[in-house]
Amino acid sequence: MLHTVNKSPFQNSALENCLRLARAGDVILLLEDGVYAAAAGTAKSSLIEQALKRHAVYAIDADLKARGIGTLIKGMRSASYGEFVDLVEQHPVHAWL
Amino acid sequence: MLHTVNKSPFQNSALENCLRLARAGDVILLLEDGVYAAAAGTAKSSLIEQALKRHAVYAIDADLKARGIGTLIKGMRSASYGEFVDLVEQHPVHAWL
Amino acid sequence: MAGKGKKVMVTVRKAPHGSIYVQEGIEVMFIFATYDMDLSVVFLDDGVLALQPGQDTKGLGIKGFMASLGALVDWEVTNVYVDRQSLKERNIAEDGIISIGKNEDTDEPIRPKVLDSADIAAMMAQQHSIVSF
Amino acid sequence: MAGKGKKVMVTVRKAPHGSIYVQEGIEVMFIFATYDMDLSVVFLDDGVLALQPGQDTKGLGIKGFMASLGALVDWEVTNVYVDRQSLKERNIAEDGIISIGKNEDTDEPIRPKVLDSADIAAMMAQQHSIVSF
Amino acid sequence: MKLAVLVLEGPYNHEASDSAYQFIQAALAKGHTIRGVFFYDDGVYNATKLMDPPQDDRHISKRWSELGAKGIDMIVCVAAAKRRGIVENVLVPNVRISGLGQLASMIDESDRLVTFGD
Amino acid sequence: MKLAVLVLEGPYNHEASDSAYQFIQAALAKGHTIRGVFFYDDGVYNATKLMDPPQDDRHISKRWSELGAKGIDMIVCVAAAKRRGIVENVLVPNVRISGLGQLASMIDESDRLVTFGD
Repeated sequence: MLHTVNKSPFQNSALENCLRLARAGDVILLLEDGVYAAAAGTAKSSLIEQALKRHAVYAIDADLKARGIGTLIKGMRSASYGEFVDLVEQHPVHAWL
Repeated sequence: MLHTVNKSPFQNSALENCLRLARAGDVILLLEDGVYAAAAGTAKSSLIEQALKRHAVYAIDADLKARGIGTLIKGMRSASYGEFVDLVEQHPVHAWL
Repeated sequence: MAGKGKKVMVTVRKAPHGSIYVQEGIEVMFIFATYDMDLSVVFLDDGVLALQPGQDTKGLGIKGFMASLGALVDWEVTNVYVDRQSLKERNIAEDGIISIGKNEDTDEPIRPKVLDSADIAAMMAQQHSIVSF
Repeated sequence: MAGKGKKVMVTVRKAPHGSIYVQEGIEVMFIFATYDMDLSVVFLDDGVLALQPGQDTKGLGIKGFMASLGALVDWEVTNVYVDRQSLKERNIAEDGIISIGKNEDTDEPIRPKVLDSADIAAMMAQQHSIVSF
Repeated sequence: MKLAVLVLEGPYNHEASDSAYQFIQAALAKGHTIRGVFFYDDGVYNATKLMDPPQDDRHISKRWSELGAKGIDMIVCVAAAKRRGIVENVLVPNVRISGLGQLASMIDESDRLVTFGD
Repeated sequence: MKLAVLVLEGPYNHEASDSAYQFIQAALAKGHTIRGVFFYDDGVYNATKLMDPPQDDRHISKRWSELGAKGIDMIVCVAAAKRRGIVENVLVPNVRISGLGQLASMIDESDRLVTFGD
């Protein structure tokens, strides 16, 4: 499965909710304000650091750039919208709105 | 000051953000989905239990009823919209949207 | 109809009344139930708050949707689940959640079935599509 | 004009780009600065993310508002503050936040002033009105 | 007391506009004055006369229009409205479009500002 | 693959409709088929031709209309639209109003559903 998360982890529990249900091997895609979870060294970085042990985690490149997020958590991958499409082709999607 | 919080404490950090800044003696008013913080015995009840040591805390009665919240945290008061108006008369307001 | 079409799930994760998502989610359930799909509904996270008993929205000047939720089974929305941990965190008793219909024979109330997160996750993984609110 | 009218504060607590609140908050600052009020602006919680350097929204197909933020001082929005703890939690260096204008004499960049939460709370308590985004 | 009310969210989708309405009714019942209601962000959608809710539901723009008929200044922000397609000829009666400066004036001429949003 | 796209938030206020648009452009560029785009909740506001954003900003309803002109089925939910004042004569070209059943059909006839909202 592909799980999309579009909320800031500092303000909203969507990412935590997602990670509680996601099964090992599921893929997580961060987009919109969700990409703030991809930044290294923040008070919420541990969420993704833990998630990376069980999941591939992507963040939309254009959303990272828009927010000036330079240093990603090690193991995070950035994805273009085209790669987002590829992920959707490979997995059914649940949006954690 | 009067601080209004209208977000569910399970989903959003608005109440925690508010309590971090609110000064002793400030009044907190919960409304809309914010009133879920007033329910006793939940995983988030401790937020208001702690807050009550420094603040008077109100929750809009109509919002509590709409959500079926019966048992309030001890010390919580419910308020009509009319009492909300009285609180506004007594204090300038910051809405923690 | 409990059709044999594609597996489609509706998830409800937002709290009721502060926003319209739960209500518009219910409208989706009602319509989808009339289509040939294998429909399931899951309440989790703040969505379980919609199942709290005794909700009365009159004081807000809005009709609310408790009547609709109570009629899900009548509308053939029968595979309805709720996440155990979400209920627990919100201090909602599993046997106290609202009923979504009645058993035609025994007149017993039918409630959403309480499941562990792992069961919900497994069910989610089997879906063709998931609509989330 | 840095008028001597009523004390009015604009607080920005939401993250930029995922929603329009920061942008429409900036529009409020620009207009309010032309009125006779004692205006202050506070970025806190996710609002501090608007001050992160290097934001470039081209890839989203939107103009963004970094140019506006960089011109706050030109528009006489001069009392601009940011919460220290919010920056820290988000790993944004205090001396790395974007500038909101330049000192006319020295050409030095002017940045929002970093304050402790207690100072912000004290300032908040003195306001006639607070508009929050 | 004299009150300014700011509404930042659209009708039906969020409770904000209902809360604002209930608050205003309570304030009027207590004899307070509403200096004005300002609609900003998605709040501008509150003013469209084209909304047509189910018969057993409240009609939100009509309620605002009725408050306007009582003499309360009901203002929709022009910039927020333009971008969202709220134009002069879709407004309910007793609501007008104007600039953010009106919000500044409303605040200046009120004892309190109360904000309802998301 | 054949895709159904669901948009739940209004234009400008949330990034959802921008993300949906970028996603669809990328899918088309890769040769996939968009079975349809369904606008629900505040998403119905995406379809109004009355929006008039600043000249240097994107025109969101025009973009959707252009996708409609390419033959993509663009549908606004009738119930959500009625309550929000989105009616036939404010729609941009190439977008139509219909019921939630169309969303069911779209899902049934697609390989994947992708949802953008708040």
